[in-house]
Amino acid sequence: MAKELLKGNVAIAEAAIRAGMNAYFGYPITPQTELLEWLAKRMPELGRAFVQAESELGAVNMVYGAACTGARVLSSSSSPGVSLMLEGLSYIAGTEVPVVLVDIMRGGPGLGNIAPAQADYNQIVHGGGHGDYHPIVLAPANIQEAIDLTYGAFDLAEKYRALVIILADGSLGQLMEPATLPEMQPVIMRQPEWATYGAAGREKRILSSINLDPPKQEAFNLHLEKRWQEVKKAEIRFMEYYLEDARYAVVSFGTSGRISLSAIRAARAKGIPVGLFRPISLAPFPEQALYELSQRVEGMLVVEMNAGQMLEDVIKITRGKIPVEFYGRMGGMVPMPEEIEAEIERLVDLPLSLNGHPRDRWLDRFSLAN
Amino acid sequence: MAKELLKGNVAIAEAAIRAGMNAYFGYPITPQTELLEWLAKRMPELGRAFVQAESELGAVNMVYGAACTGARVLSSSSSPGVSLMLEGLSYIAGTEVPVVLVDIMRGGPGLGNIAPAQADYNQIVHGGGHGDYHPIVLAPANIQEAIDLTYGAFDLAEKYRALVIILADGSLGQLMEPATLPEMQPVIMRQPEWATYGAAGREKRILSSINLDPPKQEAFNLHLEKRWQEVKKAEIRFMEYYLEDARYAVVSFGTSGRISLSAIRAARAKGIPVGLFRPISLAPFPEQALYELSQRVEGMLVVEMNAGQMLEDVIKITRGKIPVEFYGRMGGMVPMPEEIEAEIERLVDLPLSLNGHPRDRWLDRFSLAN
Amino acid sequence: MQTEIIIAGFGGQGVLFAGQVLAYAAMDQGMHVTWIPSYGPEMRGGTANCTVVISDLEIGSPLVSHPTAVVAMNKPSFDKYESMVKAGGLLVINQSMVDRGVERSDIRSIMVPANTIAEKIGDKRMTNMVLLGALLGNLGVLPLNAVEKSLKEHLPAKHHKLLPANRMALESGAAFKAVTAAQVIN
Amino acid sequence: MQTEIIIAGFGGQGVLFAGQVLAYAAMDQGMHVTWIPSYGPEMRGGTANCTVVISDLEIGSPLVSHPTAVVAMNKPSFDKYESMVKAGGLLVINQSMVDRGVERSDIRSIMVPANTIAEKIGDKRMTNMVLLGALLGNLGVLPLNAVEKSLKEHLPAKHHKLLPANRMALESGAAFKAVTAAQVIN
Amino acid sequence: MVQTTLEEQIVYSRPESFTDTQTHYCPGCTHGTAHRLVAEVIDEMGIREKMVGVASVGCSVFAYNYFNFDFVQAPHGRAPAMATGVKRVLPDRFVMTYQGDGDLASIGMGEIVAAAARGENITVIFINNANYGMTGGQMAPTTLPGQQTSSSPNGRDVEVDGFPIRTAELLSTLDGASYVVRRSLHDPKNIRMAKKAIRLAFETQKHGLGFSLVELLSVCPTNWGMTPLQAQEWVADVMVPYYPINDFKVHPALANIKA
Amino acid sequence: MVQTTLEEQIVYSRPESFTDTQTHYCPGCTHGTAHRLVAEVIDEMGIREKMVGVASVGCSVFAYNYFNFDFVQAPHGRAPAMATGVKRVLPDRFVMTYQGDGDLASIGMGEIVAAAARGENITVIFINNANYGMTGGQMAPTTLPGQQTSSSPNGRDVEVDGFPIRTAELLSTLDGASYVVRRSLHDPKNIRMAKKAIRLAFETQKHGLGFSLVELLSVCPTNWGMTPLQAQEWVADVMVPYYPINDFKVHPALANIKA
Amino acid sequence: MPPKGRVEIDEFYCKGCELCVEACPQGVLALSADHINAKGYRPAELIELGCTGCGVCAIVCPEAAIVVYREVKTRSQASEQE
Amino acid sequence: MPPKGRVEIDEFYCKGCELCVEACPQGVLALSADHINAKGYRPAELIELGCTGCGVCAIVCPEAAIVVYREVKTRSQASEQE
Ligand SMILES: Cc1ncc(C[n+]2csc(CCOP(=O)(O)OP(=O)(O)O)c2C)c(N)n1
Ligand SMILES: Cc1ncc(C[n+]2csc(CCOP(=O)(O)OP(=O)(O)O)c2C)c(N)n1
Ligand code: SF4
Ligand code: SF4
Ligand code: SF4
Ligand code: SF4
Ligand code: SF4
Ligand code: SF4
Ligand SMILES: [Mg+2]
Ligand SMILES: [Mg+2]
Repeated sequence: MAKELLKGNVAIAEAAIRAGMNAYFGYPITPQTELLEWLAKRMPELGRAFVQAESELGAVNMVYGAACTGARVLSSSSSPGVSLMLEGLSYIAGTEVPVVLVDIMRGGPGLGNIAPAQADYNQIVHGGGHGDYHPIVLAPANIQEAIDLTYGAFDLAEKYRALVIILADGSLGQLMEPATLPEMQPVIMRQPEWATYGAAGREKRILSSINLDPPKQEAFNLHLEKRWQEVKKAEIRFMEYYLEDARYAVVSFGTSGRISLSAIRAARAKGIPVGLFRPISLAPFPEQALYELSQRVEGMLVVEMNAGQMLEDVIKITRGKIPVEFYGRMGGMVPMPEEIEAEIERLVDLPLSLNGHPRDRWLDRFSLAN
Repeated sequence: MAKELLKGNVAIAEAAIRAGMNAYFGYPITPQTELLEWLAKRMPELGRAFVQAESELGAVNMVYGAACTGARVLSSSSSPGVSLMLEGLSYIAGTEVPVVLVDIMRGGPGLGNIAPAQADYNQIVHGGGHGDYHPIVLAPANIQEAIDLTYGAFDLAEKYRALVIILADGSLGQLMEPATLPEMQPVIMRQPEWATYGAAGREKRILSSINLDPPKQEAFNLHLEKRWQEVKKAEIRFMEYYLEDARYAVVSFGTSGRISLSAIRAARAKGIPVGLFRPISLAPFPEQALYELSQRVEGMLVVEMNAGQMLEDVIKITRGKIPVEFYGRMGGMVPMPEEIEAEIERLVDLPLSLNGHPRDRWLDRFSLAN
Repeated sequence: MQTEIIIAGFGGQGVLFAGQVLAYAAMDQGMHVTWIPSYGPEMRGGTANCTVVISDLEIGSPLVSHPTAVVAMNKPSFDKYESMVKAGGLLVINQSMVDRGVERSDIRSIMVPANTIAEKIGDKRMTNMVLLGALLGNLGVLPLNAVEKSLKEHLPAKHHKLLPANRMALESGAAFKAVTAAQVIN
Repeated sequence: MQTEIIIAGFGGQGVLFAGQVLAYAAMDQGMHVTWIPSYGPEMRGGTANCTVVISDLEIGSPLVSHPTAVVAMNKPSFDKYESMVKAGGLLVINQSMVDRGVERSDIRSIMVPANTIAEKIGDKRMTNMVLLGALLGNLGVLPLNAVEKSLKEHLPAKHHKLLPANRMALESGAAFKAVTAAQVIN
Repeated sequence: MVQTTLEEQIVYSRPESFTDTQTHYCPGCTHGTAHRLVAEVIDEMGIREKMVGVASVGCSVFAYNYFNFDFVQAPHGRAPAMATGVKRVLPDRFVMTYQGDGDLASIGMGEIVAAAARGENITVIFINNANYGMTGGQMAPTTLPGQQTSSSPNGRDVEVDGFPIRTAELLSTLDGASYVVRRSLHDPKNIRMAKKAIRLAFETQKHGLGFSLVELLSVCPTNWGMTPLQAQEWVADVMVPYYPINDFKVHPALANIKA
Repeated sequence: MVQTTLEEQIVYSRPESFTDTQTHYCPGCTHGTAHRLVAEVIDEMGIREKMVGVASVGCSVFAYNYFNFDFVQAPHGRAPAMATGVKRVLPDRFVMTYQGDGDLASIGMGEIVAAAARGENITVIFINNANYGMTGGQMAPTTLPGQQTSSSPNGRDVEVDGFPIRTAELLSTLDGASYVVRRSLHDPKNIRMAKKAIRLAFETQKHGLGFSLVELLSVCPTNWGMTPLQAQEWVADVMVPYYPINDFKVHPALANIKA
Repeated sequence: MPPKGRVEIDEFYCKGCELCVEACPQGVLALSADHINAKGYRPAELIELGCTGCGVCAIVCPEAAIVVYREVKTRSQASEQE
Repeated sequence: MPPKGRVEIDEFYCKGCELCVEACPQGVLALSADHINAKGYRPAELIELGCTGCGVCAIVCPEAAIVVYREVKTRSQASEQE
């Protein structure tokens, strides 16, 4: 198919449409609003359901309800709005209904601002709602990837009866790039064997997340954990750039990942053997691949648009065996390639150490500079 | 002062009263409700403010508002209710107002059940609301500790202008033990130099979490990170039991920590040199102490009432240098000392390995058993 | 030394209160003690139980799989807990509510027609105290008068008129002596 | 080879559209391209800018500190971006909106009285296209007719009547030739 | 030839829309009565196989065990949003939420108002029992002035705790609401009226007229500390005066529909 | 001896309760007018130093920059809850929330109803501009039938999007609400009436009578795609008929209080 | 002559709430004096003649525990239609 | 004779929205024909005599940009009070 110049928010929305999404429920919030606005126009055109909910609480529970029928459903929001969805997301996970959520992160905490950020990594990947559950989290770094991940997210959600979160930041939402949209899938009403759509000619069904009896709840938790093991086996995704001969590696996801790529090219141009490891599936995280990489390189630089959240995972995975450094921008600031390039040069030039915490070193440097 | 036989929920509520709490705002949810009910009676008696909010969203924003005036304020809830508070907590952190929150965890995800659990460790310690922020998280394991931590939490919150969360589980809420209540502090209206209580005779003040300009937000984020470094230096708390001569260590917090103590005594009685490391401050986490301990022992067993959340932190901190095993109960199940004792014996008897993930091994064992 | 006691029965039988009385008494004797109820679903009905652990050390687990002693105030509790009592432990049964004897021979047990006794004392609500008396009289963890003292100290004044009945109940219970199953059979 | 272009000006000057036209043309030429706007506070007003990166490789950062070329459509943009242009880069200035000359001597620059030209063409809205013409005429990253073709293909049909004016604007702009500051001073 | 015989007929039996499950409700709790009326109406309308129920959080959380049709279970207060999700993708199904007063009028006020304003074509069965039954009898938005609850131990003080919300009246201000009435479950006459209202509510949905809600005054003997009979009297004597039995909004098109 | 002279007096100047800050509002936006009226009333009542304002999320999020008194800023929709927190610990201060229609009537409906029901002794200034101004003009609960917005591109379709909420009417059903009125800002006469209402709202608070709210019809020229003058006309012609200017609830005790 | 009826109360569902007892216009219901069901409740029973099959008990029963029977006159066309 | 007045419009605040221009009963206000303020707006100005100091412009101004003056008769007691 021909390439089109597409804006992130619109591309994601349209990819969901092409995936046969039956219904969308959302609430306006910058920098995600264009996604909702696109669907406000397109969904009724196509005879599909679009509801601007009364709030993010409303939206998450509408997708919850619609997902219970077996429909393909999407919601989207940005950081503060996602915080309001967490009870609902925990219920969704606890009921095992497939839902796709797009989170276009902005600067925080609190009302913060509407500039791009990656400061909800922990919220989405580790913390978030209450109880033990695991969403699949996919972090695109460009428009084509955003399209492809969104398009595939529905299948993934249905395959594992899981919550799939597309985690991007405000700049990806605003970015335009040429990309190819997938084919339009027919919109059908699925009736999976667990769904509640009226018990005509079959036993009635119940979808709920309650198990007052702890042993039953524990059995359910066990089931979720085992299923997560399967997901871990099958759904790891990441990209490697210039790593074959690299002695240093930058680890970075999403927008900061692609910016790092520019820095790496510049550093390579100066003869520094550095490459990029860009996780796409943040959950399940490409632990094994990163660990293996850590065995091959002399040092790693983690770059994020937050105060070092994925950093902790990288430290854990690399087991303190190789030096890790960190560079972050916060509160809606986006790092420039030059800044990252300078950090790569520091990595190469300065004696590396396994002691202390990379965040503390970064904070010292960063405070001086600011 | 004389000891009294006190129930966890009541003890915490009364400790907050003694600490001079000006106002409480909350919403009923089992297994935390008795805390609210106690204050429904006591606060009006003492001429202090008590409001049963319309929801947890209402409650968190009421404490937010009251905290802005400089008042000592408390809210409390349990897992699903806390999920609803996360936007508000992020705002509170983003505004730097001191708030104390009690979270009496129950089984999840979703509606789950009302039995004790520790499955919100990640939510409270790492994830939770959007944006980079750090609550101080304290996990009591007995009633006296719950009282003392709650009593001190207000000072801590004010010292760092931070959110302090008392993280306990349903069984601690229901447990009765003899304990001593602290003295009643006079209830005063503090007027700290940042608070908004009417601009009589001074410049007006604004309390907000918004910084539309990313560089300003970044400077604020930096400030939060630097302050967190201070907290990390000054506010680490943990307990050690039988660790002087231990060759094995159990790492466990709160209720599972005290249950582990019974198992350890039983194992010691069989001659196994095992001790207990019980973190009290989960954030800041006693990283250094645990790391040093890991240098001294041959293996560690992490015990939690969840699927292994603190486990990941222990793995990170011990840098994969010593074998770590895991034992967990989920969904409202509480481990019995015998189960933990058996796990300790496994640790001693079986060949330990640094490969694979302790959670995977546990899941294999656990699935077989269930 | 640690003693673990589970008291179990129907909701209205004063199960939780009996446990608390024990806990108060232990506290007043300067011992470590924990009391923890089973807290059921968010709705009413069904059975209740509580676990009391008394020790001279800081108490680890407030819950136990194999308690030193169990007071079973009704049939379901008897059925559920008989097998759990620690070998050599004590099982106190409300004979008024059960229709079978003790099966295990490695524990001590007492059958107390507690309802009947309580009714004789003139207050059906004393059933739990009769059984508590039987427990204390055969366990040796706390003297009977420690419990009486605690009742006096912690019972709200308006209930003090019940103290004589309580004392009578405790004492009538304490008069029962534990036997082992072998003895019962014989 | 990678070329980075920032186009900046007031909200109503067609800054974002000019960038998109560029991006479409690059796409149609089979090149990698990114377009990203500055997206301001949740309320109106102020200045706007966008960054277009054109490359023959997968593009890393869509944002740059030192662009190859800048189109400054007003005074604040001129002031802000002059220092940022990469040494040897190109600065296209809307002369109609500024009151000073270029200071740097290590870049090439063009002063285009774009408002005046656009008005001459008969459509004030063509200012952005005049400047785009000047940019393309001096950058060599894309041929002028590529842009014209893209305009035809991606402009909604109802706007096709503007195509001749667009072409004229682009060509008038392209007629301006870049100089270095030294030349300007002389 | 016509012959007249006396024949025994079943005049009432358990509705088909019920399962053979004992409820967990306390003796005399009229949650059960409300369930029964709903089940009867669904039987009569023959829509059991087209039903999707949405249970809420409260004593009725397990409603899904008692009704013999598909059910989902919503987070506290959010049933109307979940119902919206279901209804929007399955417009030809019948969607009902069953919510308590804490659920609907406290934590869920935002969702119910929005659903009513949207004219969401769903039916809401709203149980007003003047307290939070499930969590042990705390004050609800519907708790009456002076009423003692576990979180208003000295009785609801309107100066501090505010005034009870008359939910049906409030929702009837919304143009999207087509059928909003209050009924009571405290005696046979009122129960009969309640059933008619439930029928009309489902008819509202059937005819695509939009949002329908039946508020039902219901007892909570356990937390009120009363016998079931005393509780019924309390409804008649104390609740009904504050919460009048009335039709607050009836879409004109309903005039032609018999219930 | 009496002498008559002509002397120039200031009959109007910028209120003291304002700071010397330019607003970020679009030209002609009557958020500014509402601010000014509030500031004037606060000046006249002499309560500037006792004020604590609660800003909400919407175009007025920066209200705190323009008023010269203490201010806090609430999460989207939660201003009434924050105000409750402030008021309960400082009952002798004046607490005001300033909220848009998206903030108050959509995401914040639960909080405003609860605060009104509690009779929370606060004053709410509620700006109904029939859309979400700040995020670029999406449909609000107050958007009129047929009105085009960026999320109802073909005009609000009541069949799908539901009906606009008349907030003042809805809140006036609550016993805890003591003063609930609607006014408009589209011409001098209405602005004068609006000011009187704002005064009465603060008087309600001053006399401890409970919850007060003034709904103000306000323009959003930018997102409506109109000039400020056209926008004022649209208010008069389209909004006022749907949202009548009226007193919906006035506590009897207010009769004796002059505004 | 009042119609003749009877009720069957399923003790599996009955919780002895007494609502039917109170509501029965004929006063023919009572809680069992001696029997306790599996859940520990004294179920309601028909204790006297005189049930009219009016169904009021069923209307008030929260547990749908009651089946009501009534004798009704039926007119049957004896001759077959040909 | 109508009262005499005048207005001062602070261009720092004015956004040229024209509401005052439209509202002025005397029609003595207009947006500046040539001047543009720092924010890029044409501020309102008093363009003619005839202002009565009625204050209507100030009532409609969303930016509180207008100060209104009016000449009022004052009666002063010339003799001092003793
Ligand atoms: C988010 C959340 N908050 C609180 C609770 C605890 N909770 C469970 S039921 C209930 C109240 C139910 O009261 P109501 O809706 O009146 O129903 P009833 O039991 O009276 O029928 C509450 C507060 C919860 N489960 N989830
Ligand atoms: C939780 C949350 N959801 C969404 C937003 C995005 N948001 C900001 S302002 C706004 C709407 C404001 O509209 P309104 O209250 O009508 O105020 P107006 O701007 O029209 O005055 C929204 C949805 C947010 N900041 N937080
Ligand atoms: S607690 Fe109240 S509402 Fe709940 S089942 Fe019992 S009587 Fe009914
Ligand atoms: S967007 Fe609308 S509401 Fe917001 S400032 Fe502009 S005109 Fe006012
Ligand atoms: S059917 Fe009527 S008469 Fe017969 S038992 Fe029931 S209520 Fe009484
Ligand atoms: S009303 Fe129903 S549940 Fe109650 S006693 Fe009668 S048959 Fe039993
Ligand atoms: S004061 Fe009156 S007359 Fe004077 S300019 Fe203003 S509106 Fe016009
Ligand atoms: S009303 Fe105010 S802002 Fe508008 S033009 Fe007049 S002075 Fe300027
Ligand atoms: Mg209720
Ligand atoms: Mg608005």
